[in-house]
Amino acid sequence: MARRNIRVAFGPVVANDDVSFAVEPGEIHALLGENGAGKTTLMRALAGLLQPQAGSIEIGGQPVVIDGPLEARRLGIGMVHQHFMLVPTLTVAENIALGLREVRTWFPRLDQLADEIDALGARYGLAVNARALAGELSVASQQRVEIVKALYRGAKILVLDEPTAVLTPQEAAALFPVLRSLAAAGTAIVFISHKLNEVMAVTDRITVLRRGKVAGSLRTAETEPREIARLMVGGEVTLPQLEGMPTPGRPLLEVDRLGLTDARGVRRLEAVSLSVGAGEIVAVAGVDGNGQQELAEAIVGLQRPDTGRVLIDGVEMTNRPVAEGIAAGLAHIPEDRHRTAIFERMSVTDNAVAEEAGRPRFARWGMRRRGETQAFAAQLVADYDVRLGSVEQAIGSLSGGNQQKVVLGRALSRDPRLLVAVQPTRGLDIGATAFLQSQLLQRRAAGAAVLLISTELDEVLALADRIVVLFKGRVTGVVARADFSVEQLGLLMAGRTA
Amino acid sequence: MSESASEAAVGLARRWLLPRSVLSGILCVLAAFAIGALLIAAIGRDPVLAYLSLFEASLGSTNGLAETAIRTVPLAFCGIGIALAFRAGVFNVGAEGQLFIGGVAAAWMGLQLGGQPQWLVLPAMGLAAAVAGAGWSAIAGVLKLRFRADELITTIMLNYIAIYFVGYLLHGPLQDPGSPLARTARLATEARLPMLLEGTRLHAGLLLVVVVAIVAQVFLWRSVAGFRLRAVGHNARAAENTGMNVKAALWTGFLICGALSGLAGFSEVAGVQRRMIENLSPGFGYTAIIVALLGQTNPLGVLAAAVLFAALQIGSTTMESAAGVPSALTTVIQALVVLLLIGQNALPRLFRRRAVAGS
Amino acid sequence: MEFLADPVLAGFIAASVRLSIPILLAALGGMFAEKSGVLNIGLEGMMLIGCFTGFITVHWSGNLWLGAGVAVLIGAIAGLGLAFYAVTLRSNQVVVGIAFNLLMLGVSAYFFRLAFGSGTASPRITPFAPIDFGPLGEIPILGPLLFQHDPLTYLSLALVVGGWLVMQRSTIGLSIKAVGEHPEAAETLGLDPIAIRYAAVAVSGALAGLGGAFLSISATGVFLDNMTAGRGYIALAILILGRRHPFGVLVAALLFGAAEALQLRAQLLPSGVPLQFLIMLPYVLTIVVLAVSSTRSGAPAALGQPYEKGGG
Amino acid sequence: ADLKIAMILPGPITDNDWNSVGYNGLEAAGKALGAEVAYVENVTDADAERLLRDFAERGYGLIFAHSFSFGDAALNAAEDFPDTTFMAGTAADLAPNLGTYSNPDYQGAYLAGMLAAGTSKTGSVGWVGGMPAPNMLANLHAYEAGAKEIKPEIKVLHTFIGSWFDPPKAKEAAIAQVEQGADVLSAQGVGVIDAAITKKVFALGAMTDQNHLGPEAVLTSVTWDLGPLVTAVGQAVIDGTWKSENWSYGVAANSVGLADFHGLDKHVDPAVLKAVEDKIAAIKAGTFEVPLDTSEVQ
Ligand SMILES: Nc1ncnc2c1ncn2[C@@H]1O[C@H](COP(=O)(O)OP(=O)(O)OP(=O)(O)O)[C@@H](O)[C@H]1O
Ligand SMILES: Nc1ncnc2c1ncn2[C@@H]1O[C@H](COP(=O)(O)OP(=O)(O)OP(=O)(O)O)[C@@H](O)[C@H]1O
Ligand SMILES: [Mg+2]
Ligand SMILES: [Mg+2]
Repeated sequence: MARRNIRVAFGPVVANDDVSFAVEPGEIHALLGENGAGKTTLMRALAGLLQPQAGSIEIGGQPVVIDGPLEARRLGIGMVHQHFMLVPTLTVAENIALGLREVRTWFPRLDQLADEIDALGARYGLAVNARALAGELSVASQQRVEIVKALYRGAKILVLDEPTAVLTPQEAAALFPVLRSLAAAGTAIVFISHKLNEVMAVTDRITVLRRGKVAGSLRTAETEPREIARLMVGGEVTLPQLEGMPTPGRPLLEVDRLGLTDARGVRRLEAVSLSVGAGEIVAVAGVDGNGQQELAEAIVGLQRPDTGRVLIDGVEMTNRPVAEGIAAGLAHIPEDRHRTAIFERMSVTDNAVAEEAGRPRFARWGMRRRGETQAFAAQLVADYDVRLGSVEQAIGSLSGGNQQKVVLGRALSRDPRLLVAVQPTRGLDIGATAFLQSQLLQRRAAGAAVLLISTELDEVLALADRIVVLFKGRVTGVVARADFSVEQLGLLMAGRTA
Repeated sequence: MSESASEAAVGLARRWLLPRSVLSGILCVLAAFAIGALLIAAIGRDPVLAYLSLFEASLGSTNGLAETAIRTVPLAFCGIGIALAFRAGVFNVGAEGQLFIGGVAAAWMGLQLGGQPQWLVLPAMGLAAAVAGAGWSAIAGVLKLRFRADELITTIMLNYIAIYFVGYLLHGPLQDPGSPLARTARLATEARLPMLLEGTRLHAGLLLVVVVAIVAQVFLWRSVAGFRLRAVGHNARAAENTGMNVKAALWTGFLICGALSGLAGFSEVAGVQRRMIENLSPGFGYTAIIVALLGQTNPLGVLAAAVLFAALQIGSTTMESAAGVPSALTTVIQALVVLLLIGQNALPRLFRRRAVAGS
Repeated sequence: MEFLADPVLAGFIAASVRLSIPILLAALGGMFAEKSGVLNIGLEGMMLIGCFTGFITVHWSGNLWLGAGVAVLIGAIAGLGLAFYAVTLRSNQVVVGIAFNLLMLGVSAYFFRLAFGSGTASPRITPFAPIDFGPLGEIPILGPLLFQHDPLTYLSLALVVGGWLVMQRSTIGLSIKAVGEHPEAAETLGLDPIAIRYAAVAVSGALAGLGGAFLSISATGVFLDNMTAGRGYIALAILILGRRHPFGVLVAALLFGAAEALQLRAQLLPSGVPLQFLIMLPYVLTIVVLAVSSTRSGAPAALGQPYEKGGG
Repeated sequence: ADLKIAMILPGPITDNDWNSVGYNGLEAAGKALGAEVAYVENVTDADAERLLRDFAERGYGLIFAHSFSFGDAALNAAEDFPDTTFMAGTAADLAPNLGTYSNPDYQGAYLAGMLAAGTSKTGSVGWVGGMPAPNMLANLHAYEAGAKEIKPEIKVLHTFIGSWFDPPKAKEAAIAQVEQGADVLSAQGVGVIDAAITKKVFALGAMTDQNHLGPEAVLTSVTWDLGPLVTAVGQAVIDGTWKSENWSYGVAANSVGLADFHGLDKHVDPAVLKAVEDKIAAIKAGTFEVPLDTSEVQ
C-alpha cells in the first residue's frame, strides 16, 4: 500500500502536507511524531473517515478512492482507533456485527458469529469473550476486541493508533507477538506510538511526521532512539531522571487500611496502607484496573471508602469534600482528563482557576476579579508553555498535550504540599513528557509529597523514591529505590507477594 | 499574535457580530411573516391590515407597548429561571406548575395580611410566592437527587399536579366566599402592584423583572457562584474534582427556577388579576422554555426573547379580532418565527467549522 | 373467585387497555428516536397531526385503514421535519420539539376550519368497532384484556412485538442503539448516523401519528382542536418509566391507563376524596413509580447530542 | 345606528358546546340587526381584559365577555370605557355599562334529568362534565333535581374529566358510568355520545341539536340559542334603552329548550313526555322555577 503527496487541511490548519508513505505486506511500520503532528489524520484518511484534498492512495499498485468506511473495509483496511470505537452497551459479537452484510438482518446469527470470533481470537492469541458486554471489558481486552473486529472484517492493512498508550507493560508485551504473527500471515501493519522502545522492539520501518510533513523514513534496524527523537522534535530530548537520595520529611499523606467497594458491589481496595513524606515521590505501580484510580479518588474525596482512613499532614480527611483537600494543599491530576479534569467548552482562564475561583485572590464579595484571573491564566500559559491562541479560547480546542499542561499548571501553581498524579503522561509526546516529569521532580525538590500512579514502568523507575505495587486492590509489596529490579516488580504486579 | 491583540480581535468580532445576528433575527421574523401573509391571503383576509393591527397592538401605541410589557413579565421571570436551571444542567420544565403554586401562595399571603401597609404586604407576597415556587421545584430536586428520577419527566407531571392542586384549593379552602367561581377573594389595594403608566395596565412587575434579569446576568457571568453553576452544568464530575459543591449547584438550579417562576405567579396575581384564579397562566411556563433557549440561556437575552414573544402573542390576538385571522393561523406564525430563528442560529454552523469562542 | 367475572372489573381492564393505546404508540415511537440519540419532544405535535389527518381522511374517503395509513405517513413526514432540525441543523432538541408542537396545534386547527368551516355541526365519522371474538371476550381478565378491542388496538400490540423484534432481534436495532450510544463508532463501521437518526425519528413520528389517529378514528369519531391534550408529553414519561424497552413501555402505558380508568371509576364512589386529587392520580402514580423504580434511567449516552459527521 | 358587536370566547367555536352557542348567537344577532360582528376564540383569562379593551378602543359599542371567568376583566374594562356597553356571562359585580346574562341551560338540564330518569330502566343515570365550574355545577344539580322529581330513588352518577376538551377521556368516563349501571347519559362534553353509541344507551345532547352525532343514541338535546338575547341586547343598545341588569333568556323565552327527538321519543314513557311538557309549560307560566344550585360536589 502506498500513499503519495497527501494533503489534509482543516480550514487554516494543515494536518498533512505533501505526505508520502508506503507500507508493505508483512511489514510493521511505525508512524511517529509529536502531539498534533498529523498521524491520526493521515490514518483517518486511509480509513475513509475523511477525504484528503490532494494526493493519491494505491493498494496493490492500483490507485483507489476511499470515499467512506465501507470502501475502506472493502479494500481490506482496518483501524484500531486511539479512543476505542466500541459501543459499551452492546456485546462484543454485536459490536463486530454492526454494519456487516453477512449477518442477517433478522435474528442475526450472533451465536455463530461469537464462535467464529472466539476461534479467530484463538488463532492469533487474542483471547476475547465474544458474549461479554464491551463496556464491561478491561481496556486491554477492549483493544483485543478492536483488533479482532478489524481482522474479522477482513483487514489486510491494520492501523493501530497508539495501541499501547493504555496498556500495561505486560499487556503491551503480550500484544507484540500478536502483531508479529499477523505480519507473518501477510498483514501490513501501521503502528502509531510515542514510546520509542516499543517502536524499536516491534517495527521494521519507521516514518516520522513533523508538523504535517514527513521528517524522515528509516529502517528500524539501522537507527537508534536518539536519532528518531531528534527527527520528531527537531532537537535533543532527554527524559529527566531522579537524582540524589531522598530526604524524607514528615509524612504528608498517610493512607491507613483503606477499603472500597464500588457502585456495582465489586471490592476495589482492600486494606491499602501507604505513606508519602515531604520531599518524596512514591509511585504506585500495577497493571491498569487494579484499584489505582479508586485509590486516587478515595484520597482526593471523589469516592467514599468504606473502611480505613486518609490523613493529610496528620489531619483526618477521610470522606471529606474535595474542597477541603484542596484547602489542605492537595492537588489531583486525574487519569481521565476529559471526564474529570477539564470543562471542555469553558475558556482556558476559567479552567485555570476552577479550583480557586472563590479565593480572595480571584474573588471579592462573591464576585470574580476579572483582571486577576486573566493575569493568572496568562502567567500559567507562559510558565507551562501552553500553546494556544488566546486564554479566552475554549480549552477543548487545545491539543491533548496542551490541555494536560493547563491541568498541571492549575495543580502546581497552588504550590501543593501533596500531589496525586494519575497517568500524567499518558498519550503525551516525548517533549511534553519530559517537561511534565521535570515538573514533578521540581515539586519534590521543593519539599512536596508526590504520589505518582502510573502503569509505565520506565516512568516509575526513573522518578520514584519508593514503589508501592497494587494487585487486585491489595498492596503486594513496597520497594525502596535502592532495591528496584524490574523482575521483582513484575512478579509483584502479577500478584506474587514478596 | 500577542494575547491582548487576539483578545481585542475576539471582542471586536463580538461587537460586530451582535448587530448582525440581531439583523438576521429580524429577517427571520419577516420571513415567517411573509409565509404567514400567504396563508392569510389564502383564506381571503388582508395580510396588510392583519400585520398593521399586529404591529399597532403590540408596539405601535403606548397601550400596545404597555400590553407587550405586561406579557413580557411572566415570560421573562419563568424564562430566566429556566435558563439558569439549564445552565446548571437541570432540565427543569416545571415553570408552569411553579408559577401556579407561587400565584396561590402570593394570593394567600395577600389575603392574610389584609390591610397592612403596602411596603409590608407586597414583599411578603413576593417572598411567599418565591418560597412556594422553590418548594414545589424542590420536589423535583429531591426526586432527582435522592431517587434519580429524571427531572424532565417529574416536572412535566408536577405541572399537572400543581394545576389540579390549585384547582382543589380554589374550589375548597381558598374559594372566594362570595362567589361560586374557583378563585380567591379580591386582594386589597395594598396587596396590588403599583401601576406604572396612567391609562394602561402596566404594573411594577416589569421593574422587578428587569432588575432580576440584570442581577441574574451579573450572577451568571460575574459571580463565583454563577461560575460554579455553569461549570457544574458543563461537567459535573470535573466540577466535583475541582472542589465545587455539585449538589449545591444543582439545588441552586432547581430553587432559582422555582423561585422566579413563583414570582411570575406573584406578578400575575398582584399586578394583573388582583386575585388568584384557576386559569392564571395560558402556558407562560411552557412558552418560557422556548424563550429561555431562544435567549441562549443568557438572562438579558431571555429578556429580549420574552419581549419578542410577548409582542408576537399580543399582536396575534389583535390580528385575530381586527383582521379576522383565525387564532390557529397566528399560532402557526408564532411557530414559524421560532423555527426560522433556530434554523438561522444553526445554518451558519453547517458551513463553518466549530467556533473557537468560549461559552 | 367470583369477582373475576365481575363486569365492573372487566370494564376496568378493558378501559385500561383503551386508555393506554395512544400513549403506548407515541411512547413506542419515542423509543426509536431516543434509542438513536434524538430527544423527540415533538411527539405531542406528531400525535395531533396524525389525529387530524387520520380523521379528515376517513371523513372524505370513508376508509378507516386509509385514515390510519395517512396518519402514519404524515406523522413520518413531521418526523423528518423534526429530524432536519435536530440532526442536520443540530438545533436544541427541546426547543425544536416544542416549536413543532406549536406548529402542529396551529396547522391542525387551521386546516380543520378550512375543511369544515367555522360552522357548528361538527363532522363525525364511524370509528373502528371492536372485533367480536364471541365467547373469548367473556373469559375473566383475559377477555377484557385481549378480546374486546378494535383492530387498531391489536395492530398496536403487534407493533409492540414488532418494535421488540426490531430493537432486540435485528441488526437494525443494533444499528439504532449503536448510533444512540456511540455515533463515532457506528460511523467507523460504515453506518450512517445521520441517516439512521432520520429514519428513527421518522418512525417515531409515524407511530405517534398512529397514536393520535387512534384518538379520532378508534377511541372516538370526532376531531377537536388540541385533541391530544398533552398525551405526547405523558408518552415521554411513559417511555422513561418503561426504560425505553418495548415491553417496559407497554407495561408503563398500561399502568397509566389503569390509573386513569381507576380514577374515572373512583369518582363514581362516595369516597370523600376531593375530585382534583382523583384526577391527578395518574400523574402522581407516574412520579411515584419513577422514583421507586429508577436506580438508573439508562439513557443512551449520546441522547440529545447532535452528531457532526467526521467530527473527530 | 352603526352598532358593532364583538365577543370573546374562552374556547374554540367548533366545540359544539358553549363556544358554538356564543358564536352562533353573535352571528344570528349580526344578521338580525345588520350589525358588523367580530370575535376572538380561545381567549385565556390572562388575555381577556386586553381584548375587551382592544375591541372597545376600536369602536365596538357592545362587547360580550362570554365566560363566567371574564367577570373581573369586563369590570375593569367597563370602568375605563364608560361609553361602551359590556355584557359578561354570569358575572356577580356589575357596573353602569356592564350587564350580565345568565346561562340558563340548567333549566333545560332539569328537563333532561326528568327525561333521563323516565327513560332509565336500571335506576341509574349519568352525567359527564369537564370542570366543576359554576354553570356546570348548576347544570348537574338541576339534572339531578329533575331526575329525582320523576324517580326519587334514582341514582345520578357524575364525573368531571378535569379539562374542557378531551373527547376520548369523556367517552371513557361515560363508559365507566354505563358499567356502573347508568343507561341514560347527559353529554356535557364531546365524546359522551360516542360512549352512548358504543354501549347502546341513550345520551342527552347539550347546547345544540346533537342528534347527527348519534342518530340512534341522542334521545334529544338541551338546546341553548343565544341569538335572541344578543339581538335583544343589541337592539336595546341601539335604542338607548339598555340597562345594566341580569338578562336571562331561558326556557320561558324559548332560548333554552329541547331539540327534536328525531323519532326516538318512542323509547320514552308517554307519561314522562307529558310530565316534561307540563314542566315546560309551568316554567313558562312562571309557576315553577328551576332551582339554581352551584354548590360544589365532592
Ligand atoms: N477535526 C479536526 N478539525 C480541525 N483540526 C483538526 C481536526 N482533526 C485534527 N486537526 C488538526 O490536525 C492536526 C493533526 O492532528 P492529529 O490528530 O492527526 O495529530 P496526531 O499526530 O495524531 O497527534 P497525537 O499524537 O496527539 O495523537 C492537529 O494540529 C489538529 O489541530
Ligand atoms: N473537531 C475538532 N475541531 C477542532 N480541532 C479538533 C477537533 N478534533 C480534534 N481537534 C484537534 O486535533 C488535535 C489532536 O486531537 P487528538 O484528540 O488526537 O489530541 P491528542 O493530543 O492526541 O490528545 P489525547 O491526549 O486525547 O490523545 C487537537 O489539537 C485538537 O484540538
Ligand atoms: Mg492522534
Ligand atoms: Mg494523542
